[in-house]
Amino acid sequence: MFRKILIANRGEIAIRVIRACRLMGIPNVAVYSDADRAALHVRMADQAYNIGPAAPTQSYLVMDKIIEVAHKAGADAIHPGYGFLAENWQFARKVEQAGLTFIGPPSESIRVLGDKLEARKLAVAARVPVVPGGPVNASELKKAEVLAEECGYPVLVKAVAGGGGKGMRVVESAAGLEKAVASSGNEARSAFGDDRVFIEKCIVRPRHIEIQVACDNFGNAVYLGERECSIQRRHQKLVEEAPSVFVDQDLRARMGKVAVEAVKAAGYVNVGTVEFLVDANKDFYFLEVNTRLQVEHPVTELVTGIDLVHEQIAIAAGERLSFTQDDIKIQGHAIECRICAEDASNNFIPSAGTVLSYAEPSGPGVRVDSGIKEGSEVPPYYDSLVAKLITYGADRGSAIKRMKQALAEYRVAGFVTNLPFHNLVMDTDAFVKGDLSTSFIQDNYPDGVIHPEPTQDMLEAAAIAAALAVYRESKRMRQVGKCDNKSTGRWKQQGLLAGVEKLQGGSW
Amino acid sequence: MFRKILIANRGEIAIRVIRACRLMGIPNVAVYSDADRAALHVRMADQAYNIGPAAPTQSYLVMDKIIEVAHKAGADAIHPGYGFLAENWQFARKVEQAGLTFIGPPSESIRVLGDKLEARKLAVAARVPVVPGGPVNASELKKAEVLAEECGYPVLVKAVAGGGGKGMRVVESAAGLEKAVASSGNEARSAFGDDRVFIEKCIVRPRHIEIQVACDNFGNAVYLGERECSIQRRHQKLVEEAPSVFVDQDLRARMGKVAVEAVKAAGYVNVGTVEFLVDANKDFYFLEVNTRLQVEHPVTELVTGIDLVHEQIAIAAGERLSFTQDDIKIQGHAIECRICAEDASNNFIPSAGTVLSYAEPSGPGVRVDSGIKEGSEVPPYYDSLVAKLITYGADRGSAIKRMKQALAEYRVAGFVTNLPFHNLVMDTDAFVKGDLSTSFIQDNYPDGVIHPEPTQDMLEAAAIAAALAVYRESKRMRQVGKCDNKSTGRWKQQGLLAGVEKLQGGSW
Amino acid sequence: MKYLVTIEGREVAVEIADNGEGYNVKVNGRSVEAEVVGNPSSTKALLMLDNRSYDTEVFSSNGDLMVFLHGLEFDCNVEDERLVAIRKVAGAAAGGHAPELKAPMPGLVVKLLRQVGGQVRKGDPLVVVEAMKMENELKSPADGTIKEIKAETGKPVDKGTVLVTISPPE
Amino acid sequence: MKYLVTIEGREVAVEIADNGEGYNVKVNGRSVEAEVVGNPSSTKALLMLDNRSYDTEVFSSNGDLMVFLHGLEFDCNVEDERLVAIRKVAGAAAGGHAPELKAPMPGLVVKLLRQVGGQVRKGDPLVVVEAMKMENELKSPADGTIKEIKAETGKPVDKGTVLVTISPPE
Repeated sequence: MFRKILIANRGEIAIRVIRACRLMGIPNVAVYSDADRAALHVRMADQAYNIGPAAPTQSYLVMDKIIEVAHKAGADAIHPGYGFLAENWQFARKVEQAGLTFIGPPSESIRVLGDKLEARKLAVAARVPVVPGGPVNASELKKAEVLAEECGYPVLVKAVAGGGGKGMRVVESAAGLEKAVASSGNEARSAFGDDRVFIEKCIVRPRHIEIQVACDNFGNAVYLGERECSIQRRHQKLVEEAPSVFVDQDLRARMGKVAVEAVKAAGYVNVGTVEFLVDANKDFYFLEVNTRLQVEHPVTELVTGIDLVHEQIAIAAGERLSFTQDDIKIQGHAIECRICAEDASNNFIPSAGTVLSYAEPSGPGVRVDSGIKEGSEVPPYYDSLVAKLITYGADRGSAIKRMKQALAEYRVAGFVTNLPFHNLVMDTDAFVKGDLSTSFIQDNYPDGVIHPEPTQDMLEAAAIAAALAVYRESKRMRQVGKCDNKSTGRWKQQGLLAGVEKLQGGSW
Repeated sequence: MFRKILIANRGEIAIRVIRACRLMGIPNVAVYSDADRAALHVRMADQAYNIGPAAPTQSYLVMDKIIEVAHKAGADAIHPGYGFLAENWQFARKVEQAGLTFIGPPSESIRVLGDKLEARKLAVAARVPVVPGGPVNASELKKAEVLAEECGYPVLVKAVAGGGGKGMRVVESAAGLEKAVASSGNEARSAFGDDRVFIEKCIVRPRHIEIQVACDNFGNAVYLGERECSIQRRHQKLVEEAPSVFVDQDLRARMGKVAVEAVKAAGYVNVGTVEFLVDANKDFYFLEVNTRLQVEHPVTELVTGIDLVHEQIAIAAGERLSFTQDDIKIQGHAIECRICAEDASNNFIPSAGTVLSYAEPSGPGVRVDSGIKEGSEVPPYYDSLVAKLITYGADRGSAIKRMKQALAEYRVAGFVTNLPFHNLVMDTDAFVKGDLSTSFIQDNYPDGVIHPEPTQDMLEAAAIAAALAVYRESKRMRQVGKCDNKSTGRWKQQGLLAGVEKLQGGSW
Repeated sequence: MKYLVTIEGREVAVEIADNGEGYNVKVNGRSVEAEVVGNPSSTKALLMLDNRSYDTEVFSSNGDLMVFLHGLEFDCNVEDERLVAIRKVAGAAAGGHAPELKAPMPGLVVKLLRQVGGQVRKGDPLVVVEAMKMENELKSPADGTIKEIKAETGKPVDKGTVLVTISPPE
Repeated sequence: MKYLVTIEGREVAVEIADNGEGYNVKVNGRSVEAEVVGNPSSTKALLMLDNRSYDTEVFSSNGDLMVFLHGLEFDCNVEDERLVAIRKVAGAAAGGHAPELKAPMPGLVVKLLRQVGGQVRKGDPLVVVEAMKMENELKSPADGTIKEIKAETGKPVDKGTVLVTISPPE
């Protein structure tokens, strides 16, 4: 097993890996940017090294610096988390070349699967169903038209390079194709220096369903059921669950087998996720392979009882999978809400700030993977995800009810969160019925996300709380002398200072 | 379903029931004594009523007052939690007579099973194995001698009335019997007004293993596996787990069937627990039936996926069990540590105080059922249990490792806790091997519980933290003017005031 | 003491009298039995209203109060009767100040979409701020006329900086 | 500045110098690179010692400091070099004061088990206090001679009340 693991990440996922290290008795090393000096992952790690200024390009993305720290701290393995360098094959290769273990797949698997065209070729060769389509140069309009015709409208036009839905366009009919190809090509050229675009059949109102796989170095490969991640904004997931209401045992087995074939074809080792689009007829199409731990891995952990981060580390250390396909039983239902610093009612605009007050829900069926606590900073430089709230129940209904209860117990003050959005989703008929698609948000909140009006009862209680605070404070002030340290109007003081001052000055 | 449920309890169990009510959409009402005015269960409840002074006999034990509040608040059911009135058949009867539902078994079942002699008779009639023995009057020494001889020494002498091990004595040979019977009889007379004593065979180094059962009003009765609760002090459990390493599938089925027979014989409805002593030969002996929810119910919830409080409420509302015996599968392993305000290294002396700082562990496989948060009071009037930490893993080894990790993350300042004791247990060979018995603490810590010495590294870090605190504070004081509200030496101030002042004066 | 609380665009009249043990509270004229548990110097207080339990936390922010209650956040403006009277004489809007668009996060102002004097409706985009690698359209908090634009293109802004103020419609 | 920290019965010498960015710390003469993250007025501070992370919380309690670290609690007495010198001249015991038995919880003193002048060993029961419906034997915190018994039978005591003081053995 490893001597020491360096965690090349921040926030909740760094803490998730720290906990896995603790479980396995492996010392761990955190890294942090200047903005994260007091961050929770630094507090929880055994050791921590500063790796530069706040901007990711000067800290969390600086490969050589991270490898240098690994050497300095005596780490022999690096866990990349998700995001940042997690799917960067060059980083994985550098780690390998430095004589360290990259806790993830071989760099070559990352490279192949990270290239959309290569990954697609590989999938086709492994008889994995793919969305009809292909690449063209942005200038070859004729070729594009033929291709689009073959796929059948509506089609999707997107950059070959890059990812995450950048410059993606839906074209409803032949009339719109030229403009879409030109603009996608332009954007792709300026963003990636490669103006090739990919044209593919647009699957209408698809579900986003992904299969978790795990492969060891001995040729064992197992699928661990699916996750449904259809609720997205800006192509980023917000709510995930396992299992999917849409997937029966037969479909699960078929998708699972295909997923295993797909990763095997790429020489894949470690845990990974094969993403599919599934249409209303339960036909499924290969989307891509995420060659890392997913944000939403906890829902799979809860329904399978398997600790995926533990498994990642064990596989990377050369151990065999601790389970076979037959051992995998899906039990109960788990839902994850990504708690983000963003205002869902205002087009999901990100927020930032100091955590003035923080209380996590707890109790039966509730798991919180958080990157913050009271007093933490949410810096404006990184992803808006601050925590994940996961609930588990014997069935989907209980998991939803537990989520509602847990959301009501969750208190975050200091910046805007999407807690009210999740509350709204849990109350939305389509969600409760399991009627999901990647256009869930547009379909169900066509006028934008509008949080429900608070009840009159709540409004009055809040008004009374505010008035009482003022009343009690003014009374207190009248009783306080001019220069009395012990009972100086702290609340008033706070009223005059900014909210942040509160924590800096008085969080004892 | 019920219109509204009143919870006749406090602390973590009141909160556990509040959460179950939330899950089921049932409004809830808390009650509180003067000492619990600001308690967490009051904060979390929909409504709350004061029921009197701090002393339990003037608040949580006053049956009529509680029933009156139930009427006033419009509750139609009462959940008693555990302790206080939970196993008081007269309270259950009063609740029934008041036209309300007692969320628990019928008062008659409580009465029968609460009477040791009647319960034993019932068990014998139902062919449940019992420990050989019987009752005698304290004055009938001859009869006592014959009985003890029949049982075989060592024997146990205890009061027929009462419970919880009061006045219990082990007699190694005939020579010690007279004295033991006399003192037990005396104590029993002064405590319960009944000097009958019970003499029974003393099972040497037994394990305490109990079976969770659930019965509905339609004759369905199911056992939900066992819990091992051998680690006890003063006959109170400290660490519990499910399943027991000692129980195989065959023994589980045999004990389960016997447990179901035992409660059926008492006309039992609702969830309950049948306690057994199990000797080294895996022979088991009926101990008693706990006619209520157990403190340690979460371990069963984690390995079966069944929400026992939900089940309690549903059964009381006249619903059928939501599962059959065949549905019950034991998956994984769960351990519970009772977090108590007590000093294990000083003979488990209870502590009390204000929670100055509080941080719960979280993350995968960790559940916390807590009755406190930062700022809470732990009053000296009630049970020392303040929270329960429960971990879950695929196997016992992972559950233990998670527990160690979670214990390290748990921070409670303001009073002494038994967190270090639990840490010690998790590191004790006998525990790791599963070599448990009710004399675990005496056997493994014969010189009392001695917490391991901190490492030199930790001592030095703590010393540096203390010196730096003094250094920085003195520097700050030098910079501060004589009458400057904004930067008055708060830390110093706090140094002069008592610890409690800190929270009263400045917990913003 | 009588207070006028402006909360979520609505006005709630709250009257408070200390009765020694607790408070006699009238909300919009209706009597409520109120008890507050918690030190006056703490932001956290447990409010018992007719035996209903409300676990509240109140922060002060730029003269207004933020009330946290059951996971929801309410911005409140509290005026005592004296202030209300003065304001009414002056004919000013409730809440004591004109609606403002504030930066919800630190960022860079990249575009101003409207000009002073323009009519806007609640939800109209006014300013684009780049933050967290995204361009974010900030929207008008109220109907009215743009009174002042404090934001400048190309300038960084802190969280809470007032970017635009709006005069309510006559 | 040089400090002598008495912790868990051991003495640790800590020398601190502010270097502007962090602190140069020597512990028992050995140099340590130290960084403290957190406001001086807060009880909570993240301590980085040679890149090792220690999340600490320091409370003051009756003149001593309580340090919480990785779930453990340490009682510390901190003296600066001036105080140490004065004490050494006076020949007093380390830690600044005689060992004391304090009430760990509020309760009622029901029995005094020893008398002034008696020799005691660490762990010997000295006083019985009834609390939480149990009789609790409180034990001597140190070896020595009983100097003073402040507890009185039948009297209630608060948490932290000094019940007995011990003179260390010569």
